[in-house]
Amino acid sequence: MDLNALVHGVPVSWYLVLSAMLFAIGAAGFVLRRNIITVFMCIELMLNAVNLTFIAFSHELKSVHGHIFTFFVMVVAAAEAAVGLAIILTVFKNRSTLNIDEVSTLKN
Amino acid sequence: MQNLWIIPALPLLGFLVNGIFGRKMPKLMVSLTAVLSVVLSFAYVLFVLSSAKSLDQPAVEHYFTWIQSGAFNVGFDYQVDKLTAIMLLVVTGIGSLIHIYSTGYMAHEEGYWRFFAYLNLFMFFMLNLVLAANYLLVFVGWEGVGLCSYLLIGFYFTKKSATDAGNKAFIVNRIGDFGVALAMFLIFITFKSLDFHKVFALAPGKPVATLTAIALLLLVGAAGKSAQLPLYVWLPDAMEGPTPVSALIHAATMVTAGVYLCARSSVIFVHSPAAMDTVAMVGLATAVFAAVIGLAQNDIKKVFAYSTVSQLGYMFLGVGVGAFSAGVWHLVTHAFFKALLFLGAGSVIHACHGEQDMRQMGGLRKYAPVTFATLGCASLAIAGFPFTSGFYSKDAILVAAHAHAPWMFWVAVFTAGMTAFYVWRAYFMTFFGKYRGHGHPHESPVSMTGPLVILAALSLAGGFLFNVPEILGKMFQVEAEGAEAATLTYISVAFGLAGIGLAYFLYVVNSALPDKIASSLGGLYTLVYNKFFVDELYDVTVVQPTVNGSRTLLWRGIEHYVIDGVVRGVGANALNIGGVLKHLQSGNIRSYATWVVIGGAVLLILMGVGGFAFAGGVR
Amino acid sequence: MEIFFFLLFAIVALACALNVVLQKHPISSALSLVGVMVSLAVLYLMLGAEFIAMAQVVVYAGAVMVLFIFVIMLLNAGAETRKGGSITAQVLGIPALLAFFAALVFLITTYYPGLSPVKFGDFTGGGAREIGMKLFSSYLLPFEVTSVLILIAIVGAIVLARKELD
Amino acid sequence: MPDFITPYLIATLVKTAVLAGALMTTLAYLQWIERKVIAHVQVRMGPSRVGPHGLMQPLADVIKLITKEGVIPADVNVFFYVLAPFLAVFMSLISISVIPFGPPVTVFGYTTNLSLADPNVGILFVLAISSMGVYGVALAGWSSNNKYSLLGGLRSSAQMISYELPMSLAIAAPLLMAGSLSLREIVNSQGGYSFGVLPKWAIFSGPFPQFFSFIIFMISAFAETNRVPFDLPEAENELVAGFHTEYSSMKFASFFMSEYSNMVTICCITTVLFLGGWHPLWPAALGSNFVAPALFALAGALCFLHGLNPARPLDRFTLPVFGLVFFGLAGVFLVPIVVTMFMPVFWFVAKTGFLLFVFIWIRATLPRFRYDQLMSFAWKFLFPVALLNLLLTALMVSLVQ
Repeated sequence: MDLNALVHGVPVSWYLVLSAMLFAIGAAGFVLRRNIITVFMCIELMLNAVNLTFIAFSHELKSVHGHIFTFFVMVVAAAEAAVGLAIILTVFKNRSTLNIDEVSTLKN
Repeated sequence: MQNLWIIPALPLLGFLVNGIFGRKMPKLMVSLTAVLSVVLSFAYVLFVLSSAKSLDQPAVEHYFTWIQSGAFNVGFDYQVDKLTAIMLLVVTGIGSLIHIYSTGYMAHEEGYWRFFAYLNLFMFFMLNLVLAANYLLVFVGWEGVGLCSYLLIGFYFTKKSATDAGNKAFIVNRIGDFGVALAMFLIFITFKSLDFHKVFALAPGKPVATLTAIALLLLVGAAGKSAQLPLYVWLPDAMEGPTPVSALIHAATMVTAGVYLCARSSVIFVHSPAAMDTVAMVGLATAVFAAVIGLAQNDIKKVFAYSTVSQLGYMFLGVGVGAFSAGVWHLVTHAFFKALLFLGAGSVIHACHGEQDMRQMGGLRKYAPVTFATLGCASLAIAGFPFTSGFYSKDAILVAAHAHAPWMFWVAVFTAGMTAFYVWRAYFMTFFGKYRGHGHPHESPVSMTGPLVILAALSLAGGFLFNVPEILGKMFQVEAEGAEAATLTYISVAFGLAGIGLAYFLYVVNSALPDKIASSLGGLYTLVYNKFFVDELYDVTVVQPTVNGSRTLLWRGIEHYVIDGVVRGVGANALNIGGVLKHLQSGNIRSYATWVVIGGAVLLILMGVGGFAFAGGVR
Repeated sequence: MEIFFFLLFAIVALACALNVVLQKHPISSALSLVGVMVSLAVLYLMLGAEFIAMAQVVVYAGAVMVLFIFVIMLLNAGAETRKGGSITAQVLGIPALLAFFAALVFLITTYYPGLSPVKFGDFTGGGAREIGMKLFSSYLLPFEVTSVLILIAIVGAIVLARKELD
Repeated sequence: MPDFITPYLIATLVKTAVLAGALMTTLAYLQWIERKVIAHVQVRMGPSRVGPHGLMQPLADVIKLITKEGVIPADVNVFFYVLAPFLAVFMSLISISVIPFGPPVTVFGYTTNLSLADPNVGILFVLAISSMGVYGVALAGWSSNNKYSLLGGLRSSAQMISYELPMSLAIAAPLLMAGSLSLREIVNSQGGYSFGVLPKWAIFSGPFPQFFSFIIFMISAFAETNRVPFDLPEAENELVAGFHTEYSSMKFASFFMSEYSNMVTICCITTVLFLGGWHPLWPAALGSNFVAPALFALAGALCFLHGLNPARPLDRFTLPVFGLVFFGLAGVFLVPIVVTMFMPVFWFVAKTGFLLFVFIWIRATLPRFRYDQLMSFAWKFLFPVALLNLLLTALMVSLVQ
């Protein structure tokens, strides 16, 4: 890596790698965490990582389409959070646990 | 911008209000909403047409891009030109009258709000159809009016015959719609667009074979919607619906959509002589065929239904011989007098407490004078009596047919005679002689007779008030209308008068004779009386094989042995494999997540190994 | 200048993201996630996405995460329990993640090394006006569909939450 | 001089210092003003012991709060307990940075805006920050491990989220008329006068005067800042003191600081959005530049008048001093250079000050809402009305264009 080049700005690939890292961390949380709310937050984290990729490529292509896509992702994420949290409330009420491993049957 | 969208939006609003709140609203509000939405729409049409500068060139209004997928770009566009203007006037004008009429006719029916909601929805789709500026939007209207027609035919859904008739109409129309869909595909492949102006601009340069294929496919659609041979069978059965529906949808507006489509696509048709000939032949054959069946029907609405089929055949004849404007002219005048005939028939049925068999009527001229007079005007018009509306338009078609091929003229003019005969037969059976039914017939309320009077005036004077060929002017490229031949006019009038005279002789002067003739004709009469057994024929050749074939081959054969066998085999194996794999389906979300991550990793690795084929596509 | 701010906020984002996963208590995770989102908003600003950056803060940090915190407070969710478990996740999880991440980074560095560097002010097409123009012309239908989606989500959430009451 | 010290950097530092000093002083004295105003509304004297007319009261309060023991209760979540007041103060102070106080001025040949920053999405920035303000309160309530605090925190979060919606909608309407999200552009779009006298402020003119929007915004602003009549999170008789029950000393004070800072910010935003920012009420040609000297002179004259008939012995000395100060200020505002540079700022501050007075006035006047009333008021009345107003505005704007 030519360090002098860094004076002219940050390479887009750095943003992409950052996004990949965030995504991987989010996925790790999804796989390893047991609290259903934390798992849900890790999903949001992954969505955010993907948004960063959209924005980075939007900058690279000098087009606004990536922003639009991010906008839609945000809106859908907001809707998803509302429904998801309502589901979590219901699950908690029915089973009085937030441990995702205990919520492993589809019966009753 | 003339805000054309307001025209269909008003009935849509009426539909929404009546459809959502109608159940709870008082009848007055329902009828007010329905009637007002259509009348306002009519008023707005008048406003648009009066404020339009010139209608020679279609003024396209783009509202938004509806579908965009690669090269496929369809906008939500409306346009208005002279053809559309005429259709708009007919649809909203007649529609308004029939809405008013319906408030009286349907006053005591269950599901009053439902009826008006459907009727408004129909108006919306019909207006969408005539306003559309591309084929796909036309198709939306096309399907929509089919849907409303189905809903309204089956309006009395507790009656098996009504729901059957609705199904029949729907299924038969599907065949036609299939044709239209194929035609659209072909149009898009050929022209890379579905917009009218683009298609018509490019049409002259395309190979004749392609244009013929498009035109014939469109004809299939038009034949389905406009009840032409061989797809006419649904229309007579459609009379199961309420009479205003028969008048509006199955006489005045929807069934003419096929004619409209042909006239709209005239550019494609004129470049394909073969297709034009097919259209003319189909039209002529339908006209004759339906007229013959009409001779022997006893149900008053059936008589008019077959006459509708026959008159539609006329319009196709006009279109087929190149006289598009004559065809459209007949469309307009037919809308006047056939709507009137049906509304009059409705009034008669209303008068006779729901009786539809003409053998149970008679002598009604004393009981229902207004109906008697107005229906007389309509009958004169359909018989082509001089200077009534039907006279002008029919004459224009006949002259054009003569210029195209003299034999067509003779067949058509003979059919005109038959038309005059059976319509007047119905007229005489209904209004002359002694009353043969039960109860006391009575005249209908003003809300029903009012539209009758207006339509009667239009039937009489509509011909020279709306000189459609003059209005349309140079709209169509080829106008094959021959020189005005007075002789031809005399012949057609003579045939018409002869038909009326024969009917008078047989059903008023000597009313015992028809039965004798019928019995002497024997088998032939039976054949005609049973509508040439076409329905039975279709039943044996198409419906039964389909149903039985499905039952035996598809159900017992393929479904039972092949598919079920495969499924059972898969099931049995799945059980074994599942025994191994069930450990994967732990119900544990984290396990699933792990598998997703593994899958993602494998996918990425494969992409890396595969050289990431789309890497070059970034720039 | 750019490199300094990028590294600063990238490190903050990564630290917060790690914190999301590592913290025992959900409320700590939630607040760390807010940190990630705000740092990402700053990175968006550097990429010229003014509107999205603000929307990120308003929608994610200001609405979605408040909802999370609300639910956590409402359920009084404590640190997570360790009961039951997925052998698959424990055995295969970490290797799969590492493979996934390694493949991703390999692909990025192999195929996107030469992209132009990001300099603040290079791209100014991310304002509200540009996004609004696009949103209400080319993306009108998706936009309207999204509004329907939100409506459905609202109704769904209310139905689910009401069930919780009785 | 190193090359990174640019005029821009110096100007920004100076502006930051001035703004921070002014804001902090304002916050401190806002408390004093509020107490005084409420006292006078209730026909009392208000603070009068520390310094003349209690003018040193804020200083005394600060010293008291700083020197008090900062108790950290036993079962709290220490990290969040400490973090919460910081968050609250931070979020309330930061949005002042995008407020434009006046048109660009030129000092020593360097032209700079009278605002710290002027992002293109300024108003969105303000909304974003204000939406983050919930965290301080919610966290304070939760981390205190006290059910009253928790209830207060939940209440305030719910209230702030609910009232953010009508507030955003009310903001959107003037934005439609201005056609920009930049606060400076919004103020610029309200410059000028129709018929020569009526200012083109959003509240008065445009295709659809934003009067309703203004009212809705003000009501939401009361709720957003947790002020009376929407001060449920700190309803003493129900919740002890709400989310800050467990707080003491400077941490306790920071919540108050954030409340007053929020008030100042939101009044500035109101001024920018609806009251034409720094544009005077009537044109300078008709003498609006003399409003400031006249007001100060009037204040000075009043001080002298009261100094002649002192209510208390000390007033005989203090009031004439204040009178002289006011006369001096009046004189300063007659100097041409001051007029060109600071007259807009005067107008901005005057409008903001008036709005702040309205806040205090309302606090002295109205009783508190019940919680269900508060919620149904936001969702069933304010929100639909704001939506309707937005629709009407959009209609009128599109018709005019």
